[in-house]
Amino acid sequence: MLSTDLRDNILVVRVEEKRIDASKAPAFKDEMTRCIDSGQNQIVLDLSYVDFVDSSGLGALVSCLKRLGPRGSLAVAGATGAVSRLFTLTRMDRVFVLHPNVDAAVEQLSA
Amino acid sequence: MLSTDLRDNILVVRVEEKRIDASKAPAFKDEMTRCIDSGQNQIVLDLSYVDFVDSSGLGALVSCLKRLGPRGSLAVAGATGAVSRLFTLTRMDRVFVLHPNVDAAVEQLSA
Amino acid sequence: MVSSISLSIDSDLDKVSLLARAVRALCEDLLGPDDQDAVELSLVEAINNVIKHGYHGERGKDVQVAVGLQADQVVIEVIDHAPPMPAQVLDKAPEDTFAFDEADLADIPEGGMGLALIRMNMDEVEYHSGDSENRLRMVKRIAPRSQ
Amino acid sequence: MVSSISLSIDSDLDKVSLLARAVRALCEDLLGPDDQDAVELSLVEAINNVIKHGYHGERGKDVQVAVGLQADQVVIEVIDHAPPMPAQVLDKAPEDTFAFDEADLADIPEGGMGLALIRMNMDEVEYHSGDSENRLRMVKRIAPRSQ
Ligand SMILES: Nc1ncnc2c1ncn2[C@@H]1O[C@H](COP(=O)(O)OP(=O)(O)O)[C@@H](O)[C@H]1O
Ligand SMILES: Nc1ncnc2c1ncn2[C@@H]1O[C@H](COP(=O)(O)OP(=O)(O)O)[C@@H](O)[C@H]1O
Repeated sequence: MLSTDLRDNILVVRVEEKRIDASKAPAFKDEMTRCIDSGQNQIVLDLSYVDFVDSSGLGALVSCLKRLGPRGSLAVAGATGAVSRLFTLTRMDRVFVLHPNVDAAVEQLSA
Repeated sequence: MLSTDLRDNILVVRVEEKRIDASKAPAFKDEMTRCIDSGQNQIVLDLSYVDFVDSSGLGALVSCLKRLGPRGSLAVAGATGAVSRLFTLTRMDRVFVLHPNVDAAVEQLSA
Repeated sequence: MVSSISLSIDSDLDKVSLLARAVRALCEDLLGPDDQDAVELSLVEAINNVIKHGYHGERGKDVQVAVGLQADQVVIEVIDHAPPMPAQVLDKAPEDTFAFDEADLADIPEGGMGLALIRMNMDEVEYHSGDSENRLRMVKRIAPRSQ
Repeated sequence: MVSSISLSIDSDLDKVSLLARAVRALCEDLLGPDDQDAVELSLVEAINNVIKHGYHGERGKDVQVAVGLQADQVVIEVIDHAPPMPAQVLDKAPEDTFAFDEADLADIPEGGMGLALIRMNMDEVEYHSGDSENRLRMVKRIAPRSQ
């Protein structure tokens, strides 16, 4: 469900599913954990294809952040509509920096 | 569910519902019958707002045609998508002349 | 992969469009617009028949629709608990229904078109009636993407 | 006018998105996109809870959703036959759930957000559990057109 791309030493992870819900969150978390455990510290998660995230999906994201630890960073790019509103509503926009798109996220992280 | 407009002595009847189905066909038939019984002979039925007709709706149309009798005419305008396919599939396009829009129908009837 | 969901209304013609809308939305990713139209029309005709003929227009009876979404086909089953439909009505060749003489006003059908439309719009149509329920099974095959 | 339709799946997380899609389509004419999102999220959270906590992930149990479309509100009821949810869990103030310290990684919640989201997204939330079933009733009011 994820495709990855290395840009300026930043791992861009694109979610290729429309929904990150309770049925998909475990697989999402597993695949993300594999990326993190392979040593990547700076990750941009591209949610532009995703149109729905529920609390299981959001929880999986938080769990990835914890796995990454304080030295790593997990930025979110391309969240719109219901997905972006979920971040605001749960105040997770204070936890994950939201970028309009991958380019903007990569630019800011590599600055 | 109908709005009417007299143009060049032709009665243009516009259906203001999205669906002419079994729940709406009786009311449709009643209102049409009232138009016909008021003495109108040439009628253009504007279906441009309608996106679904079932066999009850189509049957109501046929019943109006029969009420109008052989001297009257009932043309259909603006049928698209599923509605226009229903006319073709049931060969009712041989019974009701289909026009792309009201103007074309009025023009041909008044010619 | 088989996904299935079931929907029900009580036998009220005003509610048929809700079923139609929900089922159409469920088929959206699998079928093109023409096939969605075909499924919607067949579903509506089948449910109207159950309400009008099976339950004789009586309200408060249940009408159920099971939707199975498979990789190669969409299966729609309409389930009711009314007296079954007479066996021969489904056997009539659908083409005959529309082989009327358009020049003869009296020959043009005002009714009796529903079952013919179902058979013309779906790839398979089967009717089973058991002890406690009737089940009209309608299948729409999914055209391969490459065509 | 009250229109109601009921939908059901068995307790399989893979099928929840079907319910979500069908219910969303049913609300389309009555609610704006943000309110449709709110209803969809609340519905999904409620059903996930039934499957995960009520049925402990066991498949083959039934989960039902009744949708009532009224002139001034949309009523969504999630009905199950699992052991009821503990009374106090719905009483927790939803704001508390998200009053975490974002500077403290350990304080950021990984779960326990579903009920809070439901209460923040719907106008009324009530839970009734009777002899044979539990019923979570969620209401979304329809904003008058003129506003
Ligand atoms: N569910 C049903 N239960 C009982 N009889 C049915 C049912 N469906 C169809 N029939 C019978 O078959 C006939 C043809 O049905 P149909 O082709 O749908 O046209 P219509 O409903 O307009 O009569 C009906 O008039 C009715 O006698
Ligand atoms: N339908 C239910 N049946 C039993 N317990 C429930 C139900 N819904 C919620 N709960 C309880 O309430 C808690 C909080 O639920 P929720 O806020 O949705 O978060 P989460 O599901 O992530 O734990 C659950 O962990 C569970 O203990």
